[in-house]
Amino acid sequence: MTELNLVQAVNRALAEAMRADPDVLVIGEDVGLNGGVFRATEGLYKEFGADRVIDSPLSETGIVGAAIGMALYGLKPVAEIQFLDFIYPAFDQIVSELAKFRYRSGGQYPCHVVVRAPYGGGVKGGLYHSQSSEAYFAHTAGLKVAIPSSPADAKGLLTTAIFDEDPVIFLEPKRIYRAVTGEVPDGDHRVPFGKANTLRQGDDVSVFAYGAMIHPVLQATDTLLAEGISSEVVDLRTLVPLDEAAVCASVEKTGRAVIVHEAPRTAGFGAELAALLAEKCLYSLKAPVLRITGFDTPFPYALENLYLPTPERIAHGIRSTVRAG
Amino acid sequence: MTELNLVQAVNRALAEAMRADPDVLVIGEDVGLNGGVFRATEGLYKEFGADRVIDSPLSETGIVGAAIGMALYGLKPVAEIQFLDFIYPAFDQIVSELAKFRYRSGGQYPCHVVVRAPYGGGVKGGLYHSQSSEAYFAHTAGLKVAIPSSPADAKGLLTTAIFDEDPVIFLEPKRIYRAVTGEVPDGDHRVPFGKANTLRQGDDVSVFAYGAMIHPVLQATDTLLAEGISSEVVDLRTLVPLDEAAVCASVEKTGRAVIVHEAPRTAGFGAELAALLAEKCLYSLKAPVLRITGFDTPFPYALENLYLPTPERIAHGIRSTVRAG
Amino acid sequence: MADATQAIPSSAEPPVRPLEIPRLELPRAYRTMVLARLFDDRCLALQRQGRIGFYVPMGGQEAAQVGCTWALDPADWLFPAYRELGAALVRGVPLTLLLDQFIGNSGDLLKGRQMPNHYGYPKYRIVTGSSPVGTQISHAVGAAMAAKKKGHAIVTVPFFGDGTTSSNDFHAGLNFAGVFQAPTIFFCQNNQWAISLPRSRQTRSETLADKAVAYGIQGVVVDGMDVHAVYRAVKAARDRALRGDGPTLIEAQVYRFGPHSSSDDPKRYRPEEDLAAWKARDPVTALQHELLEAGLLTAESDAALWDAARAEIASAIQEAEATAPVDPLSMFDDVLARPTPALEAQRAEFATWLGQGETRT
Amino acid sequence: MADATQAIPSSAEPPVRPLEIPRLELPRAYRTMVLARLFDDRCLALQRQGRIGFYVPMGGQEAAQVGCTWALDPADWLFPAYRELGAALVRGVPLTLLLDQFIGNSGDLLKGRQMPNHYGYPKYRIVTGSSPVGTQISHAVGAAMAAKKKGHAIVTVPFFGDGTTSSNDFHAGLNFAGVFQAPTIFFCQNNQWAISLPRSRQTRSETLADKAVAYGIQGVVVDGMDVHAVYRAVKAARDRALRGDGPTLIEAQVYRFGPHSSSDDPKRYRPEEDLAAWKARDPVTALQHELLEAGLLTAESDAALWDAARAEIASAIQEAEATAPVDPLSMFDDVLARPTPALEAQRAEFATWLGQGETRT
Ligand SMILES: Cc1ncc(C[n+]2csc(CCOP(=O)(O)OP(=O)(O)O)c2C)c(N)n1
Ligand SMILES: Cc1ncc(C[n+]2csc(CCOP(=O)(O)OP(=O)(O)O)c2C)c(N)n1
Ligand SMILES: [Mg+2]
Ligand SMILES: [Mg+2]
Repeated sequence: MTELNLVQAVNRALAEAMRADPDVLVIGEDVGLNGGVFRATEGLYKEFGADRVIDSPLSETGIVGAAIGMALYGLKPVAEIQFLDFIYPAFDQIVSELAKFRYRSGGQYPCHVVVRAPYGGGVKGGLYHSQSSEAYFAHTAGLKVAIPSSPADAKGLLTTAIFDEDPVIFLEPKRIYRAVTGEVPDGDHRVPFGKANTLRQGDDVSVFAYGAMIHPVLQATDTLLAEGISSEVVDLRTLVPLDEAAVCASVEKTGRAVIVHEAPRTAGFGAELAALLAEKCLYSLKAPVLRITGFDTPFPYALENLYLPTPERIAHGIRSTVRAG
Repeated sequence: MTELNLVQAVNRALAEAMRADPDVLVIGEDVGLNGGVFRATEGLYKEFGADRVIDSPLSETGIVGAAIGMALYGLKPVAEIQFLDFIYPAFDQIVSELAKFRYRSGGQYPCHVVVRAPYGGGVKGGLYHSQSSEAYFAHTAGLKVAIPSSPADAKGLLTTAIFDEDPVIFLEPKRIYRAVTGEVPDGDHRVPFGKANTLRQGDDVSVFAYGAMIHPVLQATDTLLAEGISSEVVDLRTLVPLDEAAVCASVEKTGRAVIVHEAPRTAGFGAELAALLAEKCLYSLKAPVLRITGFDTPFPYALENLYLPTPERIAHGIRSTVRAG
Repeated sequence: MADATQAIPSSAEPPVRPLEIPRLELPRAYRTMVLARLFDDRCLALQRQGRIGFYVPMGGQEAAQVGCTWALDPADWLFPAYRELGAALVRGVPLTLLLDQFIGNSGDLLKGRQMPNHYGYPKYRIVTGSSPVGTQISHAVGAAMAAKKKGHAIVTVPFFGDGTTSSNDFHAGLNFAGVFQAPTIFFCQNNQWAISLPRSRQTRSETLADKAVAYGIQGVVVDGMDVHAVYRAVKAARDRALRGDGPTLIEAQVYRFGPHSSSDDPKRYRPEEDLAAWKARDPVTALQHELLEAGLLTAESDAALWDAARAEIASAIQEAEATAPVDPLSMFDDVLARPTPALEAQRAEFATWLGQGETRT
Repeated sequence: MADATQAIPSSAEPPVRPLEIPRLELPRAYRTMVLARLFDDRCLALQRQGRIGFYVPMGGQEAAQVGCTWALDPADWLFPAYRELGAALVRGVPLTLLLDQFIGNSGDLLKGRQMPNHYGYPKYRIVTGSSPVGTQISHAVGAAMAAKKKGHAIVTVPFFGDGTTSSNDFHAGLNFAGVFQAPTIFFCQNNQWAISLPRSRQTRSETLADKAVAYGIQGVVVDGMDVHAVYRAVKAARDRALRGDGPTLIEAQVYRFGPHSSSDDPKRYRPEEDLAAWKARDPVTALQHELLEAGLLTAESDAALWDAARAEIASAIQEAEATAPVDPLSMFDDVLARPTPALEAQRAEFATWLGQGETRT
């Protein structure tokens, strides 16, 4: 075990995977000498050289397109998109190509690329350095979507992603890159996909979240405990595959559900969770499902702290859900 | 009134808007001499010339990017994307630029572009000529999303779109471009955004759909009427703005909801509808909400008729929902 | 993916003029062009008869495709667009396998997932294409970078049209190839049209090969109706790439004799005279005359060759049309290596529903 | 958007040498460069002090930006990236307005929505930029096509860096401009770096201006440290565009003196010697010496000019920092012309919640 922050854990996962397997490589903007703008690839260039830590021209289209070609040829590329907000030039490659290669070829051409991107708000990044667009990828059949909320999960989920057989969109909550530290297992630590992590057991309400939002959620539920409200906090870890069983089991137990994410509400991933409950757990629900989310606006700059769900707003929502029925 | 099919109604809307306002123009691939690969722009090149019916190079990035620039300068461009499946090279322009210009400029730069695209399955188009990706756009704050299900709505909604102040993603169900005909009002016919159309009144179950799916839904509900099941069929017409009031009112009346769309289920627009019900109408729901949708796979070629919801599969779903509670 | 077939039989003849198609291989190259011509025509006819759902013909581009692929090694990777029947035939893809794909039956290795023409097979080093144009270009560059890293002496070859030079991936792919000196040959078949848009309206650059300047790589214009010229250009580009001297953009100037696809009507936009002028330079006829003159073909052997090709096609069609349809539940496979719980449930539910035997459309 | 200010005062002096900056305008151009230099340095300092959240400095690019914008008409539309302070100052955007944007206060016409540097104002014909690089290039082309269609004799000018030549919109925008002969001047400031990637690793083309060949348009390399050279190139390009002779790609070769942004540490990747060599050609100093020699400036008037600029900056900072913060509920405005029912409800709920006075982070 080593105490690391989240971005160090990402770095550790990359370094160890690259040591373990010569086919693993990193490609992206400023990932080389500069070590990535968030230092996620710090030290890799020195250790593995320009052939495996590839500083690319300024083209996300090219980064993902080339990574797909490398994967087809048997390498295991990890592409870094500098901010998730800049993934759209690669959207065609991701949605039309990466997600569909295995299917369209009848399984002849699996295409395993990991696309890593720092995402989410809370760093004074405004419209274009703050977005949470996980729903686009979750809706795209053929992709897996993983989002760690702790350093240990960052290493464990990223290692799983790198040695998976499928394309993975790996979203790193940059707001907690350095703000959150924790013990991280040494060596080949893997966290399986599709297994949610119940961070708090509780009886009155289930709270579903992922990524950076886990932390204000825990602050809120810890506060509410003093008020006598017992929340079960479930960290989804991967949106695809989704641990439907854990989601349903929790709500069958508590009878109430609150969903928290930073992305705008309309057609966000929270909608999928609420829909799942409306389909599979309707008779267990004692109160309306509540989504506490970013608003249906682009991400604002000056007011980001009002835009993002806070412990207070989350606590308020949980409280009213528990009171509702 | 004139009897037209859906693509003729689109063509009529374009021609009349262009006659009414010299700032309206059309830009896209093969929209000129060729009249569009589906003939939506037939005759326009001849009537309005190359300056207003612009055959563009093969770049959706350029089509939408240039259209945005034209809109900023005060024109009203209608961009055609040849198939919705080919919109992804323009995704950055749509999500980062078109959707955010008004907001990011504090209202100084509204940006009104209509992006038209034929969409959906049923034409033997396989993975890349069949997609329904409306959820991506519905999740993107700053865009409106309109989808007609009849020739009259095609003309009325498109005319509204062209003279709106906001960017509109206008999705045309190509499967019924010619298969569906109907009376279309002559002259300046506009269908307001945000007003759903209740096509059938009913008591036992509410069925929500849009676009091409309206037709198998009506087939199914008409069949079920003979079995004594009375369905209320609500055509949403615009996903953004969504007529939440109509959705809730219908379910408060019937107590049951079935949602039908072609897109894959996970995080599709149906999830938003189900979430809305789980939030706002929980206590009215007598049975689990059911989504009848495309499967969580890319769109297949040979088996598309099994992939797409059929009247039989829809009827089966409605029947089991009514029996469930 | 280690089982590439030796689609181009190695010739006993020593390579005296290394940039020329060996003389003894010419009849086989000609036969491949004839087969492409006949099979292509026949497939468009099958589409017209409703026996396949869609078709993208390649008539006029036989010399470009066969000349290019002939100059390559079977281990080189091809990244076709959708019009590269000639390349597939050089690689030895069986007609039946192609037809299985066009029909989307249970013999289709793509499992009926894609529209006709979008085939690809690891065995033949042909990567399955998609419909969005250009995306294969950067894949080819990535694969070339990977091959170089692994020390494999191969090149990758993306095929694309004049219109596709406007795509995002053309720009990204060529730029990456220049920067990383990827062993890639960008094979642009300028057939003068992108559906209805003529070459002159696609871009104002003088030639498409000129665009190589923007990436600091070699650009070459070649007469795509001349199989020898194409072969030479590709062979030289391949040598250069493997010497480590970088990628090449080749513009093969050809003409699309038919419609853009079975959905297109070129009469709406294309002047008849243009077509006639180019048809006068039909690449199949040109090679036929050359071989007859060179004594590598006689009127009789030629007639026999065409007949044999026709017979081969007829029997392949018969075989493919007799093959069973694809299994409905296979639709749920291959999304990921293992299905998500959601998809698993959808599959199970659908299987039950199918089993109920209710009327299905 | 019909209220463009006359930011460049028209000179009484007749244009004897139409491609040169009129002699009497030079002191004003110099003053603008000095103001840009001082204000830019000061803003980076404000960021270091936590008084603004982020900053993108432009030191080293003063001559390029001022020279370019000086050669334009106030009615011409600018599409900046994020580093174009010099252009904004030529257009006469008040320092306070810029600072309001950097702070995101209630004086910010962008309503606190964007990170610093992403300002834009119809009044000054400066379009609000976004962060994704390159997207403004095709906007500029579309706007130019629109202006041409409306018969307005203006040009549009997208600004972008060397790295941005790799973007999708560079390719699409220049190609459209070539095909439609849009009156656009593509003003590329090659400051030798895209964050940590040097120009030589961005693309293998010999110059960036060479890329114009790919689009059949004019390409020009110019010394971006020389305000006269830049002015001449832009003036000539503008004349050409308005004559109907098409767009121009101008590569102004400059150097970024500071970090990429306030988040960047160039010591990690940039050789000190390079910086020193370029600093020896500091464009502000160069023009200073020239004006002193030409007698258009004296040591005293120069000192006064610098002092006045410093005072102007200090008072603007004071004013902007005293301006009230942005209204929380304004966050919900301007998504669409009118909010959707969903957003309306979110706003109402949030307003209630704010009114409850619970602790907020
Ligand atoms: C991104 C994208 N946009 C539009 C289309 C529709 N489309 C299919 S082929 C084609 C023209 C391609 O022209 P070219 O590159 O010259 O190839 P050719 O068909 O002539 O061989 C177009 C516009 C597409 N397939 N992909
Ligand atoms: C699409 C996109 N990808 C990545 C980034 C992150 N980024 C911001 S500026 C920059 C470098 C831009 O270099 P250049 O075009 O030379 O402009 P300069 O900053 O040097 O003026 C990068 C990679 C971005 N803004 N947009
Ligand atoms: Mg072509
Ligand atoms: Mg730069």
